[in-house]
Amino acid sequence: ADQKPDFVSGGVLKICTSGEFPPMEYYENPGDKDLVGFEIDVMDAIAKRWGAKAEYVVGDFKGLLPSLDSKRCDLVASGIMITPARLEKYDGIPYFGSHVVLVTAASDTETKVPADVSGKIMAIEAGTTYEKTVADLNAELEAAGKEPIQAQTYPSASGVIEQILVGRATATITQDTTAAYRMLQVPGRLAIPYTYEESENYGIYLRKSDSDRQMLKEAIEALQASGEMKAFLKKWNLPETSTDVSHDVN
Amino acid sequence: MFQLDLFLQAIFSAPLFKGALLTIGLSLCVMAVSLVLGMGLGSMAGSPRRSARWLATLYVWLFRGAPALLVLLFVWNGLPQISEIFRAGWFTPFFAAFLALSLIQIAYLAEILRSAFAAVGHGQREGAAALGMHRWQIFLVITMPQALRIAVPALMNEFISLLKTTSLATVISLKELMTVSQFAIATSFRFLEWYGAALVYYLVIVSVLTLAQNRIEYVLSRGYR
Amino acid sequence: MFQLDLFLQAIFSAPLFKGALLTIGLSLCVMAVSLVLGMGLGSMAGSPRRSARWLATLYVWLFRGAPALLVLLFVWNGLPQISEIFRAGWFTPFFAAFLALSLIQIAYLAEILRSAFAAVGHGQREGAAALGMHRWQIFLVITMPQALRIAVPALMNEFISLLKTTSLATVISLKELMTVSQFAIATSFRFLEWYGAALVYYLVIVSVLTLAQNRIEYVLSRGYR
Amino acid sequence: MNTQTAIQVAGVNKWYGAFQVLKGIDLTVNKGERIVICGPSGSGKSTLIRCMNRLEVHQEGSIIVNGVELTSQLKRIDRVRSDVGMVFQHFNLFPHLTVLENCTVAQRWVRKLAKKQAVEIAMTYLERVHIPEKADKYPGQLSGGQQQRVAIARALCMNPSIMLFDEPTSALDPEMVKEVLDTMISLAADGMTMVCVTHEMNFAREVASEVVFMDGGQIIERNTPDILFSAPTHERTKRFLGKLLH
Amino acid sequence: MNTQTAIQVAGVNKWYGAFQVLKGIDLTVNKGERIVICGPSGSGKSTLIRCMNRLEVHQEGSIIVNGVELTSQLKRIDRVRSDVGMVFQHFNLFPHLTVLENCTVAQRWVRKLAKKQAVEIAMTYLERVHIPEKADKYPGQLSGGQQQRVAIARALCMNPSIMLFDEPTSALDPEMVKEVLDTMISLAADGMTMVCVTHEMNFAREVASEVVFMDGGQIIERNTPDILFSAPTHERTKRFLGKLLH
Ligand SMILES: Nc1ncnc2c1ncn2[C@@H]1O[C@H](COP(=O)(O)OP(=O)(O)OP(=O)(O)O)[C@@H](O)[C@H]1O
Ligand SMILES: Nc1ncnc2c1ncn2[C@@H]1O[C@H](COP(=O)(O)OP(=O)(O)OP(=O)(O)O)[C@@H](O)[C@H]1O
Ligand SMILES: [Mg+2]
Ligand SMILES: [Mg+2]
Repeated sequence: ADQKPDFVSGGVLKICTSGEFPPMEYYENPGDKDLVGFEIDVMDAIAKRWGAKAEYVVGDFKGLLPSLDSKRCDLVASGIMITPARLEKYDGIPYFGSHVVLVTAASDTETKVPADVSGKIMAIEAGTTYEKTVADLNAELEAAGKEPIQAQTYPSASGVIEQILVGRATATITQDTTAAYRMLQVPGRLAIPYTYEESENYGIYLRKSDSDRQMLKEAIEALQASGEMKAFLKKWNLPETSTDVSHDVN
Repeated sequence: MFQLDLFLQAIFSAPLFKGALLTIGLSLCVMAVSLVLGMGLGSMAGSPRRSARWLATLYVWLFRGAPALLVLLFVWNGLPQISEIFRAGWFTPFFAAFLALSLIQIAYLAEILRSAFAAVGHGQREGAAALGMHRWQIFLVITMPQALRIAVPALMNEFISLLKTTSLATVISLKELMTVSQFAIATSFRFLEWYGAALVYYLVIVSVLTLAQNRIEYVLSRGYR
Repeated sequence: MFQLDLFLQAIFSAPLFKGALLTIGLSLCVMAVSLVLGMGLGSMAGSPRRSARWLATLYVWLFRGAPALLVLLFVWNGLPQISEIFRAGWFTPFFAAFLALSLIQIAYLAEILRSAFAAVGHGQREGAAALGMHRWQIFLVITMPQALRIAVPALMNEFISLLKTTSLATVISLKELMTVSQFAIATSFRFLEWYGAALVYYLVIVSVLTLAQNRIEYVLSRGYR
Repeated sequence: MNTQTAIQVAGVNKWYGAFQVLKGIDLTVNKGERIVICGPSGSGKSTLIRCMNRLEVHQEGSIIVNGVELTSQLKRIDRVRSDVGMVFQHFNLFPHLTVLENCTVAQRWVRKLAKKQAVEIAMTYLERVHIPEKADKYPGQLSGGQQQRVAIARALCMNPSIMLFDEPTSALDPEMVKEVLDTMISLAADGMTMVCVTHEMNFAREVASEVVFMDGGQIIERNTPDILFSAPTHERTKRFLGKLLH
Repeated sequence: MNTQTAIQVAGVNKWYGAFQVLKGIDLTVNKGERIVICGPSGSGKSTLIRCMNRLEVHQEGSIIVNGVELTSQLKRIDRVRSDVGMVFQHFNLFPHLTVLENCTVAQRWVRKLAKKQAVEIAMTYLERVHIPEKADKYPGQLSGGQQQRVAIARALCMNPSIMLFDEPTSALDPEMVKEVLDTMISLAADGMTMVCVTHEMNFAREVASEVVFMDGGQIIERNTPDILFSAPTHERTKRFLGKLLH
């Protein structure tokens, strides 16, 4: 077997997660005991490599990283973004690149790029940066003398997708993970005609320790190499290039 | 901690003001329509015909029972799946919210009005009937003013509740008062200032309504002092 | 599209059931306390003392005006900053929600009861007073039963509204009926099944309440048929 | 049926639950007649008079008023009622309207009179019952006798051809009884048909063309006042009239 | 003040807004006296009698009942009221209680009697006014006269030492008037103090120790019935009594 970090003792690997980010990690039904999701599969596999069993500590998203300090858990995996600010206090390994995508109805053959939504309705989740994305696009459309997009905001991600299924909204902007998940749930009814350039990286955090970080990185790379990672991506309907990201920071 | 300038800025910001206008406009429309139809339903509930009573009871049961959120979602997401016409341009979020909230409000108002009508003694209706007045004349001139006197505070309760309930319409993308402040807080994290501003708006609206209520009660209770 | 087994599973799932229990429990506690205190406030509003009337009016204005969300947040996040005692273990989310919702409910019920008391004619109070009955005896035995007959439908309206309003307590981490179903939907995307299940719960609760209301109205209106 | 018949009550039975309040009532009132109904408390006088404009529904028998049979058809009933005035035992004034409004509301809505005209008619009758100065007061601000007078004025304002009075002088003092009596005599002279429940025997003697004595939901005896008062046939009537202290 | 004085009204003035309804009323009622108050409708009779147990508040003057002055102190007023019975002109029965409950509720709450005892007393009085069979009915199911009798029974159940009657026989037929009159005579014989507003002159003649004639908020004349009826001093009294048809 591989080398394993010190904290994997007693055959248990404790992982903090928020458990409410499908398809990365979530409960399939309320009251379920076990989490499921892409990231859960990945963490289970890593634990297995280290000859341990993954144990999930579910908590509020904002309190996840501090849980490392209090040693309530040893890893944080919760679709959490790798940012320089966080890396100052903790070690983190990016392993998943998420893109912003345009989602339309599968039957819609006209909408290819965001600008095609001009004059039509776009549903977006309230309080997200996508609102700004649409506002910028509208400025461009206006400059080009086209009709602006009519943005409707909804309080939840699921509410947004519902608008496309209802046939009211032409498109929405969301993360590819969310889109993948919803496409899994309503097969054949949604499509992703356009993927934005910029991406953000999700990763796994741990307490600062060069050796532990190294071992975690190796474990991830091993999964990638063995093809297990690809199998998980396929299982969760995620783009198969998602995990093709650099595992080093800066 | 509490920044007065931010608070004032919030109060006078265009989105909050627009949100307030939306809240007031929507509530007024819903209330106006519900009062008329609730009155109809309320007197149906006191009708001698069993089928009419039964229908009224069923309606009240269903729409007092169904949470506003679900009715809103049903109207906004469900109706377009039932018929083509609800996908047209006129079926705006405002109209959908108006429809959904009216359906509910009618049920609540009907209950209040039913009991207020019942509280007006038989003698009043008999007195008017003996003068040859028709049913709807009796209703309009004799029963209703006396019933309203009793019902106004409860009706105003429902109006004020409605003001608050419109905030649920955020699920169908309507940006009213409370939604606007919550969005503002999500980005700025200034709880106190934005919620404070929203509170000021609500209190001002409710003050106006309370004054109106006092006035109406005063006028309607002239014969009872 | 609609999957019956999922729907049944949702209905019989433990979290939804627990959520419903929470909703019912919280609403019952709030309603019980508010009825008693609302009655006090309602009769204060009809008191001959100007200061009492003024105080009652102020209370009603403030707590009908303030949105439930803000009162909840104030009680849960604000009170612990004001005094040490609200940081203790007994100050649970349930208790905070109970406190906040009661503060509001009292205002609404007081208004309803005030007008119901006023609707009972002077003659009744005079008749009882002339028999030597004390003020609170008159209130308890003569005025209240007659006022309740008029007020019950409006009171039940407020009770049912309260059931729905408890869902706001999600902001202070209480997982009641509607919150549970919304969480379930966020992950499972099964709108119809989960909202359907929640609707069934609400309708069952409201059915029970409606039956209770009918019964109470029947008993209280015995002398008026 | 004779066109001279104003009210024809035939074989009317009425029950409140199991309690039979009217038992086979037959009574014909011709146009211009003044019938006084008397009898002990609870004998069904109010019920009978209230059946005559269908404020109460009778279960058996027929009641025909001004040639129209009273059934559940609202149209017909409204037609009958607009020509039949009623003064209630409990007055049934509208507490939210002033005395003047009480007297004008039906004139305006039913007779469709102009406001000015309605007010003028109302004031005439209010003067006749001596309370023009209370026109702008509300019923709750009046004494019992004043309320009763408003009730009388309100009914007369509608200019009905038939008047039903249910103890119209019960709350009045002797002076006012005399006034109301005079008013009714002049109405009688104008040919108005009247049915009046009252225990003012002097009143019956002066105004009534016939007196009907009721007991236990039945009409025991019917005759001209002179004969009924001086020589009642039935034992029950004798006993009742014997209690008259006058 | 004499201990023999039951009610002493001295210099009482009362206004409704600008309208003065009582003008300098002075009236002393000794224990065991039966005072009849009569006068035209609207003269202030009901108002005066209602002031005597402070259902109305007088603005000037003093009213002393059973040695207790009526002020705004609730404790005192309750004490006075529990010993003063009242029959209202509009009955004021409790519509949500049965006839029996109407008669027992105050006995149970004020006199603190056991249920059985209260019911027994109530039934005694209901029998006396001839409606024991209506005990389980609600006031809304009674005829006007039956309601009035319940109101009388309800007041008597409290076993008061003073009774205030406001037109207690207005809705009654002659037979019942006689019954109620007999009841009151026997109460009078037991030494009960009574103040009674009525226009039953025979009643006044048989029961009253004194008759008070009111008009326009003033006491015009006060005397024994014999003298007042046969030889009234004032012009106004003469005119009023002259209208008596009897
Ligand atoms: N709603 C009702 N339910 C049951 N019984 C009733 C109802 N209304 C009246 N009654 C009964 O019917 C009988 C007749 O009542 P009605 O009012 O006609 O009497 P009345 O002759 O007018 O008496 P009074 O002279 O006292 O007014 C009474 O015994 C009364 O108790
Ligand atoms: N609440 C009130 N506001 C204004 N005026 C009132 C009010 N109550 C009574 N009045 C007036 O006071 C006067 C006296 O009323 P009261 O009831 O004492 O008369 P009453 O002598 O009992 O007459 P009745 O024989 O008709 O019952 C009446 O003119 C009446 O209009
Ligand atoms: Mg009667
Ligand atoms: Mg009076």
